[in-house]
Order: sequence, then structure tokens, then C-alpha cells
Amino acid sequence: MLEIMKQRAKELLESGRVVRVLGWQRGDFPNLREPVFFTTAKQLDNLEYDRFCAANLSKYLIGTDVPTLAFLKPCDTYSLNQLVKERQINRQMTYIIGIGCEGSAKLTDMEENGTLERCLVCTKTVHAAFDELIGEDAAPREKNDRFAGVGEIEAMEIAARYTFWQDHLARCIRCNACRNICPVCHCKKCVFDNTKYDTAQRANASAFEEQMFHIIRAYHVAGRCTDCGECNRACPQAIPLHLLNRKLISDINHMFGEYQAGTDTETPGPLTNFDIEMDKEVGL
Amino acid sequence: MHSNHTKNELLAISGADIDRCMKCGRCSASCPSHQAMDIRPHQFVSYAADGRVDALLECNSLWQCLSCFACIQRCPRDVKPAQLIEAARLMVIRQQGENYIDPDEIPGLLNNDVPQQLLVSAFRKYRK
Amino acid sequence: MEKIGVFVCHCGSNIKGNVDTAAVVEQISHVDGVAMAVEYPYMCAEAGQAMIRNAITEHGLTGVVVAACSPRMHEATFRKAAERAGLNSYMVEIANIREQCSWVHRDTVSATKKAVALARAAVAKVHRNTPLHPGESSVTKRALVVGGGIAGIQAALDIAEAGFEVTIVETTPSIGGKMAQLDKTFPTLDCSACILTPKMVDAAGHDNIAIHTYSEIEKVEGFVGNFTVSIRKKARSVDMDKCTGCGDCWAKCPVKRVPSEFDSGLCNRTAIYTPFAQAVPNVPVIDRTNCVKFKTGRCGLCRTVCQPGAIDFDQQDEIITENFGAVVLATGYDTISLDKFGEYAYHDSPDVLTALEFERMTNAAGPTDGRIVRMSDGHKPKSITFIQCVGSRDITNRGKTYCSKICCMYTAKQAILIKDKYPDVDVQVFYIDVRTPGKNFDEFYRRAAEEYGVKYIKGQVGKVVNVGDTLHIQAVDMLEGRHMDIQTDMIILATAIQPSATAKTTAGMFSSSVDQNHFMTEAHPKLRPVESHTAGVFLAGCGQGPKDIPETVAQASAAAAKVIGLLVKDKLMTNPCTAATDEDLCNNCGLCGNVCPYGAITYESKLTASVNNALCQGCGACVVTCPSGAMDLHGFTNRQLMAEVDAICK
Amino acid sequence: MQITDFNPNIVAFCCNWCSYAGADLAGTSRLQYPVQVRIIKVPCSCRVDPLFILRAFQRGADGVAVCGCHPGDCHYATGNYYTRRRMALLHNMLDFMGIERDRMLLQWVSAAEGAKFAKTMTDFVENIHMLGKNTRLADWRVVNAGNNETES
Repeated sequence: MLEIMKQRAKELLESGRVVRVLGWQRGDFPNLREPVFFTTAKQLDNLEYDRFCAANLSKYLIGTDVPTLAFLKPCDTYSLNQLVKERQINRQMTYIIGIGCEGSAKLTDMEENGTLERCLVCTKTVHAAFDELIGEDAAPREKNDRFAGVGEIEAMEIAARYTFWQDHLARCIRCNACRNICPVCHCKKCVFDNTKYDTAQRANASAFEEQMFHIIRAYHVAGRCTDCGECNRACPQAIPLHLLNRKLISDINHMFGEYQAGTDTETPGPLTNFDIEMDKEVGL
Repeated sequence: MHSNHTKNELLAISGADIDRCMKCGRCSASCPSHQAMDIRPHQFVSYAADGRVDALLECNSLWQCLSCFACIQRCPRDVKPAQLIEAARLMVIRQQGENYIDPDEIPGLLNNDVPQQLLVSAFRKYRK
Repeated sequence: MEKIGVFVCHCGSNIKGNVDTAAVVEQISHVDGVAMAVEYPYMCAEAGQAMIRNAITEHGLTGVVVAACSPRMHEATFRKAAERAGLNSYMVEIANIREQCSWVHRDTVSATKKAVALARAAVAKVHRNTPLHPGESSVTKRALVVGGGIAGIQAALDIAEAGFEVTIVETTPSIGGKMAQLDKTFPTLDCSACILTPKMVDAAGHDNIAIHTYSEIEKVEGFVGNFTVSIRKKARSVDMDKCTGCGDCWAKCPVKRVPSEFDSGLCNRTAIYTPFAQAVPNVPVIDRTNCVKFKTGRCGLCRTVCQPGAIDFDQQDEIITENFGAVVLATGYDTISLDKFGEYAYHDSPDVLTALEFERMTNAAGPTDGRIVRMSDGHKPKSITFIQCVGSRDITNRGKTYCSKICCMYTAKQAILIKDKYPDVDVQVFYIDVRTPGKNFDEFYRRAAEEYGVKYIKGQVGKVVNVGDTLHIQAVDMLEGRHMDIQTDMIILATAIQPSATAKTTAGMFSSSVDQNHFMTEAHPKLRPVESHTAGVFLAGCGQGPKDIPETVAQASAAAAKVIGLLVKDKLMTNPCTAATDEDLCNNCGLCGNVCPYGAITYESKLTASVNNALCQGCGACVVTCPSGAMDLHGFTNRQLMAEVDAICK
Repeated sequence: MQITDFNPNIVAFCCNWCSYAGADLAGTSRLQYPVQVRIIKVPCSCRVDPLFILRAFQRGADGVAVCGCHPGDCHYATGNYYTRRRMALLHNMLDFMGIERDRMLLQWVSAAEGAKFAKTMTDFVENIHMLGKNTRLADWRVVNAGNNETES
């Protein structure tokens, strides 16, 4: 499959249809493939595609103003759609080759069964956008209750919930990896970096700053988050950030109707929309 | 006797808000037992507002009210006269409890002329 | 360095009675940036305003905080004062220490503490304020009047007389409203139709007035000075231009048993009909739900007999869109349904009437030619009983909590009219209270009792039973403490009135609010009684609250005066508190445009969002939607509100 | 009678057109409600950013209320529909993170509902009294620094 990908990429590059190719190459660690733009056929020999290519490439397409070929796994295409909807990616400038995916490996795990949690509960196994497909889309996962973790926390006593998040968030070092890797965190300047709110990043002296940051981080992507799981994968402190996102997704599904961000490039998101009849049920 | 204590008790038991009454009389006009009543529903509300609860506890109307709730249904102010009447009845019944013998009194009452059974029954009645 | 002046008002004893104003001055004067703080008995008085003006010049103030009544009262006053002294009016903030402090808290110590906190929050906000300058918008010099009753007609005539074009939109086939149905008017007993119909004709013939009857408001866009309104002209099935109003069509119509709305159902009308003889316009409509042609496809008699060929079965609803600068909402009232009041036997006996039905009966042009008869047998009644407050002043879910206001007077009027025609008829009125404030009103009511011998009984009716051909009433006379079991031939119910069914939706379309009873809310209950909360939208008549004809006419003329005052302006100052994008931060993601109710946000530049200041009304929905803080709202910026939060939490 | 010396700090965001006017009406009607309630005026409830609410908690607020026009009555036609969705999500989110639900309140108060405003605030403050001081979201550096400032 990798050979077909290389061949198609070279053809498109040589034909002038695209001027660069977005894919992965070997990284600094054996279990890490890093995103890269290839501009020559020769460079394309280094293209890699295996279960260590977890990185979601969509965000690298933001602002693309030259014809670019990108290899996107099924879940990545939801981010692509969301970014097209938010006018961050000019779809005309992209050529998307959808590639089959059977789940990515954990960054820290070389074992055969070390699959990312997001892949074990994946619901986005079919490409939402592509110009051509290579390889087979995997069948939907058997175990795909991605909200189980949310449910476990919801079932806790309130004090336990508080402790749970205190313990996790206290580890936050405000490295901003979660924010920087998130495809829909594409603000020119984050509210936590600009002076508009008097909320610019502070010294890590109080746990509250972390709570505030993480609540707002999750809240700002509410209704836009495709549940790609990159924030969780990128966090060096292993904070289960995806649970905050999924809590919001689960609430949105329950209160405002099933919604999967990135399914298309038109439907307004649940927080920039309302349904007068349905919302009557929304209580506090 | 004007007593805030009994008035408050009456209001607490009934849950009626008598300050809302605007004295239209629709309760009494709706009452099917009005002829037999010495204090009619609208007067009942006025008596209660005035704190003249003792008069209410003694009046005949208590036992003439059919609890048909027409007064409650038609009252434009949601005053609930029938619940006031029901509350007064309850107060009467509870007072009756006080007429019965307290356990501490029994030793003093014991004498050979009084059948013991009488004491026992007086003690037991309304105690359970 | 900021130099902020704080002015603490006593409002006589309204504030000072509960807040230690001297302590407020003392404590606020130590807050960073506060250059001076003073107190004064009445800041809104000329002397108080002069204090502000002088302080601005003397101390070179850069901002002003007035701790006084609600900004809804005097914010404009103090802003003007600052402007006169050369300080931008948006550098003034109000700390509301009357409505939201001294009036709602009894304990002076804690109220004073709160007053200080509120003043501190206002100071914190002023620190972040920037001078703002209102823009200008144009004014479409035309007015819309919704509702063609006496309120709408009066408002339209006044506006038209001032030289502006007016469009009246009325849902029924004719203008005239409820007043057209009435017989006589209290307390003068002049004939309702005689004083109304000339006004209807005036309105119809006025060069500046366009009337759309059988029409509804479909959609509203825009804002003060620039409303764009779509009006649905329901298919009349009769060509307005061809019809001569001859009446041949309804004379021939075979459907003759539709209850007449105008005659309150006391008699029937045809399927093609004009509601009443003096209808304006005098053009019939076809009631399609009852017309045989529309139900079965056969008939078409009216088209056959219509010589001008005006009947058009294929007519469709037409939507017309017009621009207006100002709007008067005069949607009127209806009587409540009596379904929940079974005890009055309204549905059991044709001899139990509502007062509005009785108006038609006693009207010489009505179904009985003005004869007062029992609908059951056509006989003249020997006794007539009025029951007051049917559904009014009722806090249960059966009725309305408010007093309908007009019933006491029209009952006296109707009682007098009966006695005038038939002095031998016994007339009695069951009342809770008789309320007759108004010029010559109480005299009128007393005449009914004293001159005409109408029996007023303080008490209420509990039950009415229809037995054979008489009505048995069970009632109570509260003054005598007497129970009454009496018989009567006819009962007239003073049914509560409520805003017409369209009031809430119509108000909603104009972003104007209604209260818990669905009456339209005025901007201020005392000082702005004819204005709605929406600029450029004014209120008149019973849609705003129960009122009689003179009050309705007065309010309509007042609303018209407000409209004229608005339409004579060539430009309106626009609210400078609008949203704006920080181009350095905006990445053009388009979320803000999704939530803007005014379509004020566009992305034409391809790089950032841009806000049309004339369209933006300053709600702030876009600001909160923007994740990066690129969008902000002048006058309520993120930093201003954050500063307020910080100060208030201290 | 309050036995504890806990004096809660309540911030109420009120929309200019309905709830702020409703609060004013409570004033003109002299309806009493707890003095701890302090109102911040916003043009529309949809102007209330979740950040403001978190900031209030951070700065030591024990309860935050957001009041707006009734759904369908928004002066800006649709503002409170967004508020409703936003606040419902934020409310659940805080609950999910172990913050007591009753510390936050969204209530519709029209300009005619002075009594409702007073009652809403009275009940709200009563609930906050039962919950006690906000310890979970407050940043004690800031809160303590604030206290020192006022004392000095």
C-alpha cells in the first residue's frame, strides 16, 4: 500500500497537479512518524505509512495556498471538513488521498496491542472527504462506546469528581501541546495569550489557572471538536483531556441532538445554532 | 378570644392563604349547605382573619360542610375555604384528645368505686 | 493617569435613608484613580448636574461615576451633563444604588457595603472605558400601524395629518375593531358607530393612508428608522379594484349559517361577506373554510351574479414588502373563553350572554334591531342580571389576575340602556367592588343606581342553573349576609378581556416584549408609557393593557406624536455600543456571522470579519462565540466586564 | 436568622432589557432580597462569556447567576437561545469537574417580574448558604490578596 501511495504522489507531483505532498517520515524515535511536506519525487522515497503515523495532518493544511496533496486517515478528514467549514483550509488547494487505517499505536508502546484508545473506540472509520482512496477503510470497531469513560466519571460522587480532575490537572505544566496540536485551535492568538480578557498566561502558582485553562480550552472547541484525540495523545503529562471534550460531545448529543463535527462543511455547529422546540427541554 | 396561636395553627394546618380574600362571597354563593350553616364559608374566612378561631371551633358549620370543594373550585383568589373548615375540624378532634386521661393521672384516680375497666378504656381511647 | 470623579446621590432619603452615603464617598475616594468623590441630595437636579460639569473642568476628570438611581432613569441625563463639559458621554458610568441597593435592602451597614462595591465596579469599568461616538442612520419617513381598531385608526390619522405616509395592517376584513361592535359609549351615551365611522371613512380616503385588511405581518427585519416588513395579504377571493360593494354576491350566497364574528355569534352570515354594513373597505371576502365552491368545487353563484366580475377563486395570498421608519402596535383585545366557568351556564343557556354579545343585541343595527330579547324564546325578559368580574381578578388558572378595567362602566351603561328602553325590567348587578375612577364616571354609575333603579348587590353568584325557561341563580348578598336563591330571565357576564391572540407573536416579531399576561410591555410604566422596549416601536390601545376608548385614543395620539417626532428627523444617532473586530486577531473563521441576528457581520475582505455598524444592535452574541477574543463589543468590552467582575468580587 | 458568619459573594449578570429592568422593578416595588447579590449589567444574556463566570468564581464569588429575557422574548430576537445552549453545557461541564451545580444559575426574568427576581435571588442565596464557601474554583492567592487590599 505504501508503494502505491508513493507512486500516486510522484505522479501527481510530476504532473504538476500538486506542488507538495503532506505525509509522514521517520522521526527521532522508532515509534514516531513525523509530519512532513515533500516537494520532490526523490524525497518521497522517505514517505512512511504504518500504525505509528498517528499525527492528524489536517492542521498542517491551514492556510495552504499552493496545490498540496495530503494523505489523510478517515478520522483526519473530519478535521479537514471542520477546517474547511471554518474557512481555514481552501479545499481547492488540496488534493486529498484517503488512506485506509486500522488504528494507530500509542506513542509509548511498541507492543502489538498498544493501540491508541481513540482508535479502539473509533466511530469515524469512513472518510468524510477525499479525492481518491487508497486501501480499505477498516470496519467499525466492535468496542466503540467512546463515552464509557465519561459515564464512569459522571457516576462518581461530586467530591470524587473534583479530586479526579484536581489530581490530573495539577500535573499540567501549561506546555500548550494540547492547544497547539488541536486542529480547531487555530486562533491567531489564543485568549490565554492575548490581552483582550486580562487572562494572559500566568505563572503556574495555583491549580485554578489550570482548571480555567482546561475548561475554556474544551469549551472553545465545543461543537467543533471532532474527537480526533490529538490533545490526549500530545499531552506529556497523560492528562485525559479527551474526557472533557467527550463530555461536551455527549451533552451536545443528548441535549441538542446527535452531532458529529466535520461530517460536512456546511451544517452550523450546535453552539452557533438553536432549535426552539428541542431546547425547551434544556434545563439547568 | 382572639388568639394568634390558634389562628396560626388553623392556617398552618389548612395551608390556606386568607390574606388573598377580596370578600366577593363566591364561596358562600356556591355552597350547597349554606342554609344549615351558622357561619358561612366567606364568614369563616373573615373570622379566621380576625383570629376568632374559638368561635369557629364551636360553630355548627364545621359539621355541615360537605367537603364538596365547590368553594375552592370557584374562589377566584385561591383562598380554599373548605380547607379552613377541614383544618378547624381537625383542631376540634385534636382538642378532644386532651379530654382523655393522661397516664400520670391514673394513680390518683384509682379507688375502689371506679371500675378499672373504665379507666383503661378512657386511657386507651384515641391514644393509638 | 486616570482622574475619575465619583458623585454619590442621596435621592432625598431614597438612598440616604438606607445607605451611609458619607461612608461611600469616604471609601470610594481611596480607590485607585479616583480623583474626587462628593455626595449631593439630588444629582439629577440642575445643581447636581452643574457639580458634575464643574468638577470635570476643575479637576480635569477623565471619567465620571454617578452612584444614584438605575441607569434606566438618568444615565442619559448624566451623559449629557458630561458631554456639555467636554467629556465624552461614554466615559460616564452609573452605579445603581437605589433600585438595586437602598430600596431592596433594609440593613444600612450591609447596604452601604454593597453600594461601595457597586461604585467600585463602576470605577473599575470606567478605567477601561474609551470615548465612543454615535454614528448616523437614515430614516424611512413612513409609518406602519398594526391593528385597525380605534387605536390604530387614530394613530394613523394623526401621523398622516402630519404629512407622513401610513400603512394600516388589519387581520379582519374591515377596520373598525371592537368599537365598531359597540352600541353606545360611556359615560356620554353617544353612539359608538356615529363617532367611529367618520374616522374610518377619513382613514380610507386619506391620501397618506394605505389600508391592508385581511392581512397579517409575516416578517420583520431592520431597526428604528429602517424596518423592512413583509405583509401577507390573505387571498380575499374578490378583486378589490373591480368590486363595487353592491352586495349581490352575499345576497345570493347559499351558505347562510356561519356564525357572524361581528355580531358575536348572535346571528349568521354568508360565506362571502362583509362583516358589517359600514365596513371599510366595503369589499367582501370569501371565507374559504365555509364556501361550497372551495369545499366541493361546485357553486360559484357569487361569480355568476357579480356584474363587474370581481370574484376570483384563484386568488393567492400575496406577500408585499415595505419599508417603515416607525411602527405602532395596536393589536387590541379579545374576551376570554368561558369554557372553564361552567357554573355560569354560558354554554347551557342561550340567555346567558357576554357583555360584548349584549352590545350587539342592544345595537339598533344588530341582529335584533336593538330589541332586548331572550335568545331562547324571543320574549322580552322581565329581569336581567349582570355578573361582574367573570375571570377578572382571578389568580387561579381559570381567569386573569388583573382587573379588566372597563367592565364596571360598561355594565352601568348597559343597565341604563335596558332601563331606558324598558323601565319595567328588573336589573340587578352582582359586584365585588365598583370601580369608576374617571371624568364623570362615578356620577354615571350613581345615575344607574339612583335614577334608573338598577339594584347593585355586593356579592357574587355561585351557580346558575337553566331550569325550563328560567335561570336559577344561587348567590350571596355580602352586606346583608343573606343567601339568595333567585330567578332571572337573562344573564350578562362581564367577561375578562385579554390581549388578542396575535399580540405575543406580533410583539416578538418586532423584538418587543410582553408581560406574563401577554400584554405588551411599555419601556417605562410611568415615564415612557407608549414606547416599547424596541426603539421605533410604539404601543397603543388594549394590547398594552386594559383601557377604555378615551384612554385608547389618547394613547394612540401619544404614540402618533412619538412616531411623528421620529419621522421628522433626517438622521438618527445610532448606538455606538456595537461590535468590532480586531483585525490582528480575527482569523475569519465565520463563527460570529452564524449567530448574528441582524446579518451585520460579513467576510467580504476574505481576511477578517467586518461589522456593519448601522445593522449591529450590540447584543454581543458574536463576541462570546469568538474563541480568540478578536470580536469585542464597544461599551461592554471583555476587559470592561472582567474589570467589573474583579471589582465586584473583591 | 443566620448562625454562621459566612457572607456569600453573589454575582448576577442581568440583561439590560428584561432582567436588569426586572431587578429595578423589584427595587421600585421594595421587594427585599439578600444584600450579597451584586448585579452586572450586560446588553443581553448572550454577552455573558463563560470566562466571566469562571473569573468570578476565581475571584471569590460563591455563586454566579445569569438572568435574561424569557426564550422568545429576547430583545435581540435570538440571543438567549444561544445563552441557553452555552450555559447548559458550561453548567454540566462544571458539574462534571466536581463543582456544585447550585453555584451557577440560569434564570429567565422579564422586565415585569420584579417579584420573580427577588425570589430567585433569595432562593439562590439560600442554596449558596447551604453549599458554603466556594473553595473549589477560587484562587486563594487572588481572593486573599483582594481581602488584604480592602483591609489596608
